Amino acid sequence: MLKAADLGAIRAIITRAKRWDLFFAVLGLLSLMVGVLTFTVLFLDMAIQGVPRLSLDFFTNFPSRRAENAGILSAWVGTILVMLVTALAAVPLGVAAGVYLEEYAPKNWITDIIEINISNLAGIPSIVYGLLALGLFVYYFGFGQSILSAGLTLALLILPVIIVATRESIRAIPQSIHEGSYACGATTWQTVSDHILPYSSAGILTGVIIGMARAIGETAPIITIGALTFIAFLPPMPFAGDPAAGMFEWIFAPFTVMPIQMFNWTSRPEAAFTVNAAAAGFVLVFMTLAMNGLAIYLRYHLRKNIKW
Amino acid sequence: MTASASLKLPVPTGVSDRLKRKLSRNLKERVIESILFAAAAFSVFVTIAIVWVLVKESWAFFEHVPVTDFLFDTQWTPLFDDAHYGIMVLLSGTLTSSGVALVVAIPLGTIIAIYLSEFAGFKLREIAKPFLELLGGVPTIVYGYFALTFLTPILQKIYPDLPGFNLLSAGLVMGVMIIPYVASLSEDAMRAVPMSLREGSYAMGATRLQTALWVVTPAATSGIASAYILGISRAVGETMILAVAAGMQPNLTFNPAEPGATITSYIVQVALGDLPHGSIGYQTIFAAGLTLLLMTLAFNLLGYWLRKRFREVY
Amino acid sequence: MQIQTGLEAGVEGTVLKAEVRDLDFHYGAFHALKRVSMPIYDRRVTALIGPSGCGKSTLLRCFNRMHDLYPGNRYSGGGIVFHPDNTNLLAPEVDPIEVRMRISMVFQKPNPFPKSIYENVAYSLRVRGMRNKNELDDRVESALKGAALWNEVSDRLKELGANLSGGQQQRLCIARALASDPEIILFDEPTSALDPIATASIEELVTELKEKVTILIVTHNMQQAARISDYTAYMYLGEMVEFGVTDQIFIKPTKKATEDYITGRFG
Amino acid sequence: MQIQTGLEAGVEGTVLKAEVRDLDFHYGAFHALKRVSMPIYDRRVTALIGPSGCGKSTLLRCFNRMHDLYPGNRYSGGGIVFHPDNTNLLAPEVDPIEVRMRISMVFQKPNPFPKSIYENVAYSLRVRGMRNKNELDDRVESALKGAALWNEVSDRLKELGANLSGGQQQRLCIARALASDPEIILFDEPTSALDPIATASIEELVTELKEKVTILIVTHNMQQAARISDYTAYMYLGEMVEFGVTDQIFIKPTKKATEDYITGRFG
Amino acid sequence: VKIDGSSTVFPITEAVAEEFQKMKKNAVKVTVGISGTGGGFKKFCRGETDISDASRPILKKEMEDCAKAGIKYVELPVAFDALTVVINPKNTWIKQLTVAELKTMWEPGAQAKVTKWNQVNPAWPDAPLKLFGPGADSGTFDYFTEAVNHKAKSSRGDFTASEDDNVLVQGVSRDTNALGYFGFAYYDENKGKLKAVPIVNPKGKAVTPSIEAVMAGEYEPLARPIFIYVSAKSMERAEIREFVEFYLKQGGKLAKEVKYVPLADADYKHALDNFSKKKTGTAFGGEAEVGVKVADLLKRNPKE
Ligand SMILES: Nc1ncnc2c1ncn2[C@@H]1O[C@H](COP(=O)(O)OP(=O)(O)OP(=O)(O)O)[C@@H](O)[C@H]1O
Ligand SMILES: Nc1ncnc2c1ncn2[C@@H]1O[C@H](COP(=O)(O)OP(=O)(O)OP(=O)(O)O)[C@@H](O)[C@H]1O
Ligand SMILES: [Mg+2]
Ligand SMILES: [Mg+2]
Repeated sequence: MLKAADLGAIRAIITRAKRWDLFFAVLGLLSLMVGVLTFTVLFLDMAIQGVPRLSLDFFTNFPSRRAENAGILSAWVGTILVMLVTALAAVPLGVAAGVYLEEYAPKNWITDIIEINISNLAGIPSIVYGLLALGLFVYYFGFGQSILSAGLTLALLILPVIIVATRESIRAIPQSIHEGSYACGATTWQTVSDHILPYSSAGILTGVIIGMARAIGETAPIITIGALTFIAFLPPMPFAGDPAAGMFEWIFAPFTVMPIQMFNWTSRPEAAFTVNAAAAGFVLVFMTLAMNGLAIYLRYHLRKNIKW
Repeated sequence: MTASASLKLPVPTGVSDRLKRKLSRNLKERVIESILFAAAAFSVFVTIAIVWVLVKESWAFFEHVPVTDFLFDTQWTPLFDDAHYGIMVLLSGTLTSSGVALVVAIPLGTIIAIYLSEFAGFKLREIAKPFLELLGGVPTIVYGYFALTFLTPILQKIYPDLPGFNLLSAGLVMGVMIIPYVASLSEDAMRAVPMSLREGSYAMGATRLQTALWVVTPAATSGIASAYILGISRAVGETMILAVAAGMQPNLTFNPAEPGATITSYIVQVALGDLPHGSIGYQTIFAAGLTLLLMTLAFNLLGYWLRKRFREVY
Repeated sequence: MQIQTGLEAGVEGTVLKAEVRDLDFHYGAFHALKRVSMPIYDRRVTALIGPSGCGKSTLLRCFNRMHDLYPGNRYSGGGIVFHPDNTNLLAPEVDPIEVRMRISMVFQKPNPFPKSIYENVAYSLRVRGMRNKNELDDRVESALKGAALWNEVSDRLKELGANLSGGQQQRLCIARALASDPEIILFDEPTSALDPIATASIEELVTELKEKVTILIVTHNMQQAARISDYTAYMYLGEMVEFGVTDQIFIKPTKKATEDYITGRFG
Repeated sequence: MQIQTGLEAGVEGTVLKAEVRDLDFHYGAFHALKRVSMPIYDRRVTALIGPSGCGKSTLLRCFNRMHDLYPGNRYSGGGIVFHPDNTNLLAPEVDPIEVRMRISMVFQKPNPFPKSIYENVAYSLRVRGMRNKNELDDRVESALKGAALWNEVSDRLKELGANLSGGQQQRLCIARALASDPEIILFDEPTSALDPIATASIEELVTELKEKVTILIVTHNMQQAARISDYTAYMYLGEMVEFGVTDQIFIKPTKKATEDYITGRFG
Repeated sequence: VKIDGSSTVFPITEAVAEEFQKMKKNAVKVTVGISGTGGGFKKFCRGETDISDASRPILKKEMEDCAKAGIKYVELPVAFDALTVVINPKNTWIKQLTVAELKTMWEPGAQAKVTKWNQVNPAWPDAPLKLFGPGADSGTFDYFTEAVNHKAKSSRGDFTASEDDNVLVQGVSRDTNALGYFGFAYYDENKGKLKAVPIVNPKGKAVTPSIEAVMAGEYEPLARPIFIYVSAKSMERAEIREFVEFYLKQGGKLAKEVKYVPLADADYKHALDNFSKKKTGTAFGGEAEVGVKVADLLKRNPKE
């Protein structure tokens, strides 16, 4: 039984321990602030420089040697198209790989290699992907410096992110749902297509968006495959123009993207281009922000209908 | 029919039609499985392709430059008249800048992870995490200029001898950029630790901090290790921040207050430069790329080993 | 194992639906079922009792080949003979999917799919390729009626299954299992996550269901076994200790071990 | 609730360690405990029984303020008076950490920390700021002895706690709870995840422990309650239906509801 | 019209492309990339581009590649780039520099030895010497080393290098003890932050870089011509011919607008003449040269 003296000692220990608790809570908040403040400063800095430059013209003009006429039309269209290719390539591939590893893969050395390999791919520097893409897509497959090459390069880059996100969200589905489905007589594929994919779609989508948010700002690999910097026309619209463009002609079109445009502008001598770069950077960060916002929205609202 | 009688019978070997495997269904399942397997195996193909491209080009390089020079020379001047190919020089830049970045990212990332998972309320966590992830989504070139034009001048006020280009400020900014990777993944790992362990600790009279440091963190070791490894890989592979802010001066130093070049910044530099392709100077980027690949490979294998070794035991 | 001698007397007029014969099962290196044998009588309720970890769930899950889902599990001897096909359910040539279509299962924790109530029940029909809307509607309705849930949910079929109460969810899972007209339904502690009132409704349902379908139920709760089952099997450490008519097992077990367990001297 | 009249007779020479008085508890809007009252006698085993969801765990977890860990939980009336301090454990000014240092808990599923066996037991001492190696060694040893685990693990103290078998893990958790000399130990279905042999060893241990410490145990298993407890409380739907000396509760309960439950007519 | 190559030539080509497209009402599509001179030639010699921007003449290796692929080309100088040596405005001790002094600072032997200003000239202060310059992979670097150290790519290695001249501007403008060199356009835009050093030309006259001085041929030896290479095969296409002609007619004006130094009018005419005669090959023979007059270049008989 505790004596009064013991109780006093224990109280002293508790008080001391709680002081550390408080200290750490403050430390944690401060650390969080480092991240948050850096982002805020960065964002404000860019906004202050760039926002006054934003106008409708900035979005509808092609690049120009005159900073005040220069716009990001080809860049944002290029970015969106490249992202489209990236998503179209990476999502099916990544989701299929994730599903295989979670639902089908037997536990053997082949699976082990694939697993190590995927976590390894996630750590390969983006510039190395650029080198690969240059050799493989641009030359070996002969896609040239096209939207297709760029999209595929970024797809490779975000493939591990999507695979991991897919696996994580599949793992979040309780085993009891799997068993419930199999117990109804469903085949593996029926289980996957009727349950696994629908229920994990929110998580997969979040992963895709986070991956895309990373890809959208990538400069180095796109530079190595040779994105253009001056391009004053848009890729052909499907079936438009004369002679009519094919459905997919645009994927072989030359292109530029936002980060490349920024990169080019920051290296120009005229100060006015720096402002353009800041404005483009602002638009780019805003796009990322919007994508992240979308991810959060999806996380909340798609999961609303999923309860176990 | 009596149970005891029937139970002595052997198990029949025939299979009734209604229970037999259905060929068409099996075939469809097999085809789908093969397609999915191909998707998973594709990642292996990508790795092989990367290695193939890098090795093919480096091969020509190593025909001209002995591997020993590459590994042990203390100068990196491949594009100069008096060419030296000591990868150590670039490696030192890479290691120093990554070191600085990790000194920022690992403690801050871990503290943030612990804070979010063990201290912060649900609301704060749900707001803070996506916000942190934004830090990972900012184009790195923006960070580069931030380091050069914002952070370096501030650092120079504190430390006047600091050159305008240095590994320090690039490394610090890189560290901030990596925080979300470390924090977010570590936090996931910590939240995966079952509540029962936390309850066990609190039931002993532990405080939040004691629970976090003595129970949750050790239980999440393997997840945290993966987060660190990913952070390290990111730091080692980061390109644009260093290309802009670190000075691109091949410099065999481990002093972050000096300018330096890293493997990645060297690769973009040359990829954009005026060198003739196929020249030795140009092939250096593949040799450098291969070095980088081997490095990240080593880190990731280490991570894999750590995960196996410290697999969560709860 | 010895089949209790008094058994034959109690089973006049009953037909065998399945027989477990000398079944061995391994989880990796762990020998979870050791030469287990028991009969399953058609349209009767058979209860599996025994202390935790004795292998009740393991045995139950052999019936619908649930163990096939996980690597390392091995049916390592003997088999389960299914009647009237006279086929060993565990034979490799047997399609586990066909088995599961004929032998349904209800789990310990209600596990409705995060779909509408209607879709939950319709699912076991859809996997059988049924597409006809009217037929689906009819079958869903009759399954829900069979699970004594129709009155409560007929006007909210589009709602999520998860919005039901625990007992309703479990009845929904029973409806799902019933929808495809199975020959056997397996229950693995179906009421252990439920409150007493919901438990009572499930027990009542089980008693009604045995008119149409054979039932195998695992339970921790001996009172429950006594209330609802016709036959009871007592397992211990992976072995079948005793099988018999429920009343006899509870009143006059032949084995000392069974008696100890039932009287609460141990377990 | 009514304290059974026969009670006083059976408790001569016993001392009150704590009293639950008109306790109300809410999970958010859900009223989980409704004006619950009961005494806890010093160095006796008190068992809490009742059907699933009746609030046994909820009541138990009030004793060491576990509910404080989750937002939305509310001690909404009454309290738990702790003797001899004569303080209400649930008062906001009482430090939950201090409460937990004096009232230990053992959980349903063994939850050893991912540390060595030694560190698992030493943990509750380290939390109290004990750093002296010799003293720690002594206290760890005596706690492991108290939990009847010392013989099995004395030569492998550096091994991970998770490497032990389930029953050993649970005894490790008991040793952990014992190490800091608590005044009350709370057990929440400590054997429900264990096999019968491990269960028997834990039960034996509980019986030994009551020489030194007050024990409050939740169990689903009425046989277990009957075997090990001195007092039994029967709860139903958040209310305390009946409290009394165990033998009396099991042989001659005053309430019809209790009798129904105990005889298995329901639950 | 597909153009790729040096980032130094990019601003002029971009300006020309912009105006040309405007004139053609977007009927002709022109793209300009910046893969660097080397990257540009690689694509050019594979037949992927019509025109290659180059900040240096084509080199032997690249000539071989082109020959192998059967690509013939016309070499056309389009403007000058004046390498400007800059110092911090607070630097009071430098009034002019000779090539010899630059050599003392930049030669390979200076590495780690010449680290103070007074080691170059005892009259200068005992302050650290901080050097900035473009990366060793750039044409600018090649030209500067050739002009100052008389051997391309021969330079000390311990200076701060950057591909991005703005980065160099930042560096020099922040450090009183700094000296750097880069293209004239960057100096011109940052006149407030930097000071250009007059360079003593071979005739002994200190010349401050300016458009006039370069055009007059006085800013020596640091003014270099920059080129475009036009594929002979592409020249069969009318829009390419039109584009190049437009380039040579309007290029001078546009070059000035983007802060480059135009050639003399006569040289543009001469170039146009060479172009219409399809004089394929290079006037350099696969090696860089310093200090040649453009007019002379254009008169040479190109080799392939
Ligand atoms: N997936 C598995 N891998 C290895 N061993 C297992 C696995 N599942 C169960 N076991 C072991 O097999 C034995 C029988 O388990 P089973 O789940 O059949 O018991 P049970 O009688 O259903 O118990 P309970 O009443 O607790 O559900 C136990 O010792 C258990 O530890
Ligand atoms: N965190 C929670 N939030 C909301 N309701 C809860 C929570 N935990 C328990 N409940 C509800 O409180 C009631 C009492 O739960 P409690 O866990 O105390 O029951 P129990 O008697 O321990 O049951 P069991 O025998 O199943 O462990 C139940 O109806 C349960 O659904
Ligand atoms: Mg079970
Ligand atoms: Mg409980």
